[in-house]
Amino acid sequence: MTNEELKYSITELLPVATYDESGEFLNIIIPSDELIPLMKELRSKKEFDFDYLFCLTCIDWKDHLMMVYHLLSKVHKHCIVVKAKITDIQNPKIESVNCIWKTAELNEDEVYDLFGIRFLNHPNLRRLFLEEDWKGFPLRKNYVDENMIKL
Amino acid sequence: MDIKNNVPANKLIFPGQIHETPDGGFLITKLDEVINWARSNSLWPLIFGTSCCAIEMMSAADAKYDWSRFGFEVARASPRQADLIIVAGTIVMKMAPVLKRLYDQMPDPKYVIAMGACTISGGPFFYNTYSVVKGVDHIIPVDVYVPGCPPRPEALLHSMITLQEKIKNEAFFRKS
Amino acid sequence: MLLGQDHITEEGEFVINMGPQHPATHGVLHLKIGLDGETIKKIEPHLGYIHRSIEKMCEQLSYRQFIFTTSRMDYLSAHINNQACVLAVEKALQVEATPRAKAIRVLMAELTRLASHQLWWACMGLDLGAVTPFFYAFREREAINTIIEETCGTRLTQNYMVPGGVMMDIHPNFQKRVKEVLKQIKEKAHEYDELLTGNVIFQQRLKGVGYLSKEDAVSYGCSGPTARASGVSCDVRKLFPYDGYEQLKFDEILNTEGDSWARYLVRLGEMKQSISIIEQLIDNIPEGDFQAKTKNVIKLPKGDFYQRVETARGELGVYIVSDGGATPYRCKFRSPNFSNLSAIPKMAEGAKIGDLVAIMATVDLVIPDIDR
Amino acid sequence: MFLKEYFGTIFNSVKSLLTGMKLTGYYFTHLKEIVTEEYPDNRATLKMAERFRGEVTMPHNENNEHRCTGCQSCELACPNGSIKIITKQEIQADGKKKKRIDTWVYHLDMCTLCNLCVIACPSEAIVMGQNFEHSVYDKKQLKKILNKTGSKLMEGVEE
Amino acid sequence: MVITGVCLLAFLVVLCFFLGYMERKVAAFMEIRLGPNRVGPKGSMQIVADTVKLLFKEGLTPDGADKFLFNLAPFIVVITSMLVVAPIAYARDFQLWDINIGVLYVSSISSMAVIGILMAGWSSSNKYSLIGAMRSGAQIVSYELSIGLSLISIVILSGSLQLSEIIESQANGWWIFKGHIPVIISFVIFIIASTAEINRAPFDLTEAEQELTGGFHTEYAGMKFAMFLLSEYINLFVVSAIAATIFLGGWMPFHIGGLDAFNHIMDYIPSSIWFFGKTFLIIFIIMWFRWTFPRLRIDQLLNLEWKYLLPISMVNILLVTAMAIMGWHF
Repeated sequence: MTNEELKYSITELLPVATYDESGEFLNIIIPSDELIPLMKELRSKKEFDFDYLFCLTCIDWKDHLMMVYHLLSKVHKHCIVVKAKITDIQNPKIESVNCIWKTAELNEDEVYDLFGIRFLNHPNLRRLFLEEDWKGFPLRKNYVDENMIKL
Repeated sequence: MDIKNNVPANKLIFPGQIHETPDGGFLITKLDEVINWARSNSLWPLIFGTSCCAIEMMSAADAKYDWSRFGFEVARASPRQADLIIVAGTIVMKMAPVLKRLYDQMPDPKYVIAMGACTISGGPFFYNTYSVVKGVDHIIPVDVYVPGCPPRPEALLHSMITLQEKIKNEAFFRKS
Repeated sequence: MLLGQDHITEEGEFVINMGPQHPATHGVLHLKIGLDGETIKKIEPHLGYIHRSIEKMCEQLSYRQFIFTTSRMDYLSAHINNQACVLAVEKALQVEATPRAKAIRVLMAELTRLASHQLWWACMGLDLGAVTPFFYAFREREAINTIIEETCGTRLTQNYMVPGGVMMDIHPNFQKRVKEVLKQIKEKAHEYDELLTGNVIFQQRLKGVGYLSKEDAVSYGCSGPTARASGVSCDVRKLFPYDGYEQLKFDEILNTEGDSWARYLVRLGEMKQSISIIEQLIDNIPEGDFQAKTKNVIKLPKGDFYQRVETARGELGVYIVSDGGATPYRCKFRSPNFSNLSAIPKMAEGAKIGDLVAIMATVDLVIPDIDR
Repeated sequence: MFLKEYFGTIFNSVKSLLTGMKLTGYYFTHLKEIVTEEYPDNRATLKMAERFRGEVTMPHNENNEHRCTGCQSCELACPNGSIKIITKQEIQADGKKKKRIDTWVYHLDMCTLCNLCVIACPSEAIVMGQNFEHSVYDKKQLKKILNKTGSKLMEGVEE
Repeated sequence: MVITGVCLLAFLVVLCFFLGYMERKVAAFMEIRLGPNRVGPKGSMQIVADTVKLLFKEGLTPDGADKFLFNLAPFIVVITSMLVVAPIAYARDFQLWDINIGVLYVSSISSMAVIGILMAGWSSSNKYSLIGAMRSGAQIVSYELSIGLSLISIVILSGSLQLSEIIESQANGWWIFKGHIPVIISFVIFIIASTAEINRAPFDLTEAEQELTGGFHTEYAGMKFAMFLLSEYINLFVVSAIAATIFLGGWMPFHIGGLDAFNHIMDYIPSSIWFFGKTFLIIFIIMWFRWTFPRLRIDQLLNLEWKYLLPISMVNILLVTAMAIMGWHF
C-alpha cells in the first residue's frame, strides 16, 4: 500500500491518530494507551500485515517521551513508523508489544534500561545493559552523572 | 636472536625497575636468570578480548604474524593456566568486576598488557560516556601499554617483547 | 567467570554461566544456561558487558565526528557501519555522493564483507575444534586488510567514509592489488571445501542443529544470513538499494532449511557474491571527484532520518533524530546482532552444549554491536 | 540395502576425512607456503603503507620551524579530545601581537588515529607518522608534546 | 633394575619435551606458519621454558575444591600413564618388565586414567570441570571396548598375551602385512579408539576449549597442570608404542620374504630405531588428526563407537578367528 492508502485505512481504525509525512516513512503519532489495539490490527490485518518490527526505540523530548516503532511488511514491502506519545514523564509506562513481535522483548528491556519506561505485561523486564542498582536512566536528557567527563 | 637490539634504548630505562645487586651470589643470580628466561619465553595469554582489539590480537596469532615464534601461542581459556592477560578492548563498569576476578584467578606471577586506547585511558569513550572505565589501570596493575585503535599486530608483538624485557630484569628471589 | 545468581531458573536445575569471558561467546556475552544433562533447557542472555554508551556519546558529537564511533560497534564491518552513517547524513542533507565515491564505497563495503566472512569462517572452525582453518582463512583476510590499509591507512577501524564521499582517493595500486587478491581467494576456495565444508564431522555438527523457522526469524527481527537461511528475503542491498547497488548484478542467497548448515552455506554463497560484485566494479570505477562538496559544519534539518544498510551480519539501521542543531538530538543504531541474538534461545532449545557453540558460530555475533 | 547404505556412509566419511588430511599434509610437506613475516627481525625491511596512520606528528624543517598557526581546527575536529593546544601571545618584529602555539599536547593514549585532525588542518602542519612501536611501561610517556622546544612558525604559512 | 627404571623416567620426561616440541612444529607447518623458533636453536628449548615456568608458578587450589582429591588427581593420571610404559620393548632385548599378560596389563591399566580425570573434574567444584569429567567417563569406558577387541585380534593370531612373544611372532613379517584386511581394520580401529581414549582432538571433548574452557583441568594451575600435560604426552607415546609393537612388529626390522640382501641391510639398522621410527609415525598420524579435524559432539562420539567401531570390530574378530583357525595368514 502507498502511504496515502495506509493513512486512509489507519484513520478509519483510529481517528485520533495524527500524521507526519515529512520524512521517508509515514509517521503515525498516537497516544500511548491506543498502542496495543492499533498494533494488533497492523499485525493481523491482511492488507497491512506488518510482520517485521525492525526498530524499536524511544526519544526523550524533555516534556514527553516518544516510543518509536518502525514496522515493515515482508509481504507488501511497505513501511510505517508508529510513534506513541507518553506524557507522564515521572512514571512512564506503556503496554509491551512482545505478544505481537518477539523481537520486542530484548528491545523493550533496552528501552527500560536507558529511558526508564515500564512495559506492562512484559515477560521479564530487567536492566539489560547496566547493573541492577544503576541510578537513573542515562539516555534521558535530564540524566546527570558526576563521573561523566564532558568535552 | 637478541631481542635487546630491537627494543629502542629509551624503552629499556624504566623507573622503578628492579636491578640485580652485585652481591646476590652466583647461584641465586643464575637461578634467577633461568627462571626469568623461562617466564619471559613462555607467556601464555588468556583468551580475553572484548572488542576491536581482540581481532588484532587474533591477527597477531595468525600465520602472517605468528606469535607462536615467541612461544605465546598457547592461549588458554582458563585464567588458572594463563600468565598474561592482554586486555583487548573497552572495559565498562559492568565488566570491571569480572576482569578483576579473572585477574585474581590467575596464579602468580601474572602480567597485564593494556592494548589499545580504550584500555589505556578510555580512548574514544573517554568523554561523554557514562559506563566506560577510564583506563584499565584503575582496576588491575598494568605492565605494558600499547596505544593504537587498535594497534597493529606488530605493535602487539612489540609490546610483548617489551614485556619480556621487563620480566628478564625482574628478581625472583627478592633481597631484603 | 561464573557469576552465580539465578532468579529465572528453577530449584535444583543445573545452571551454567557461559561468559562473560568464554572462548565460544566471541567477546563478552553472558549466557545463563539451564541444563538437563548436556541438553539445554533454557537460555537467558545477559548483556551490557561492553555497553559503551555510544548512543549517548553521539548526542555530543558533530555529524562529521560521530561516524568514527560506529566503527567500534560492528568492527568487522566497520566500513559498512560508517557507510550507513554517512548515508543517513546525506539523506538528511539531500546531498548525493559522487559516482566515483559511490563505487569506492561499494568496493570497500564488499571487501569488508569478504574479510568479515573470512574471519567468521576461521572462527567457525575454531569453535568446532578445528584450529587449522583459522590460519588458512586469515591468510586471505590479511591480504584484504593490506589492501584496505594501503588506501585507508588503518586495518580495522578505518573511518574512511565522510559525508559526500570518501576521505581520500583510492591508492594507485588498489585495482591491481584487489585483482591479485581475488585471484588468490579463488585459487584457495577449494581448501575451504576440503577442510570444512566436505568434512563429515563438520556436517554432522551443523546439520539439523539450531533450527529457526521462517515465522520465528521474522518475528524475532532477524536479518542478514541468519534470516536468509530461514528463507526470509531481507537483503537490504536488493530491497532498498543504496550507493548504486541497484546497478549491480548479484543474487540474494536464500536457503529454506533454517539450520546451522543452511546459515553456513548462505555465508559461503555470500562470499562468492561479494567477489562477483567486486569484479563487476573494479574495472569500472567512474572518474571524477571522490568527494562531493559539503559544508564544513554540517547541520541537519529538523526531523528524523532512518537509513539502513546490509552489513556482514544483517540490517544495520541508523536512526537520527535532529532538532536542527550541529549534533544529533537522538541517535539510535538498530543493530543486526541484537535481533539475531534474541533468536538464539529459540534456536538452542533442546540442543547440546556443543550445538550451542555451533549455533553461536553460525549466527556470527559481534558483541559490541549488540551492546553499543 | 541397509548394509550398502551403512558401508556407503563409512566410505564417504573416510573419504572426506582423508581429503582434509591431504590438504594439511600438503602444507606440511610444502614449507615454501609458509607466510610468516618475522616481525622483530624484519624491522629493517618492514615498510608500512604510505598512508598508514601510526601517530600524529608535526614535521619540523631543518631550521626547527613547523607550520602550525595554532588555529585549533584540529582540536575542534578531534572527536575524543586527544589534542590540546596551548597558545601564547607573541610580539612580532613589527610590534604586532600574534597568537602562536606554546605547546601542542597530543594524547597518544587516547588517539584513535581517525585522521580527522589531519584533514581539518588548514596549513598541513600535522601529518600521520609511520611509527607504530609505542609500547611503554608508563602511561605518562604517551602524552606527547609535538612542537619541539624553541620551534617557530614557518615563514609564509599564515598568509 | 631400579637404575634402568629411573633412567627410563628421565627418558620419558625428555621424550615429552620432544613430543611437545614436535606437536607445536607439526601444527605450525600444517598451519602455514613457522612455530616456535626463538627459544634455543630452532625453538627447541620452548617446552623447557614452559616447564620451568610452570614449575615456578603459584599452585592454586580453589576454595570450594575437595583439597585432597584435587591434589591427588594429577598424580594418579601421571602414574597410570607411566605404569603402562613398563612392559614396552624399546629395542631388541631391552624390555624392562616382560610380564606374561602384557596386553591385558596395558589395556587394564590405561583405562584407569579415567579415575584420575573424574577425580579432577569432580573435586574442582567447577561446573565445566564436572561436565568434562562426566564426558570423559562415558568416552573412555566406551572406547575401551574397541581397543580391547582390536588388541584381541592380534592375541588370537599370535596366540600369546606376552608382548615379547607377540613381537617374536612377527619375525617373518608384521601382523599388519601378515593378517590381511582384518588386521588392517583392527589397526585403524585401534588408532581411532586410542585417539579417543587419550582425549586428543577430534575427541578432546573432556577439554573442549570452546565449550568447557578447559574441561576437567579448568581449575588446575602451575605444576599440577603441567602433570596433566605430561600425562597427555606419555599417553600419546604409549598408545603409539603399543600400536607399533602389536601391529607393526615393535623393534622388528622390515623384511621382505625372499630378498635376503635387502633383509640383511634392514637388519643393520638398530632395532631401537625401528621401534621409535614406527612409534613416531603413529604419533605423527595422531597429531595430523588433531590439526585437521573439527571436534565431535558428545552424542556423535558415542554413536561412532557404538554404531560403527564396535560392530565392525566384533565382525572383525570373527574374521580374525576364522583366519587363525584356518591358517589363512602367512
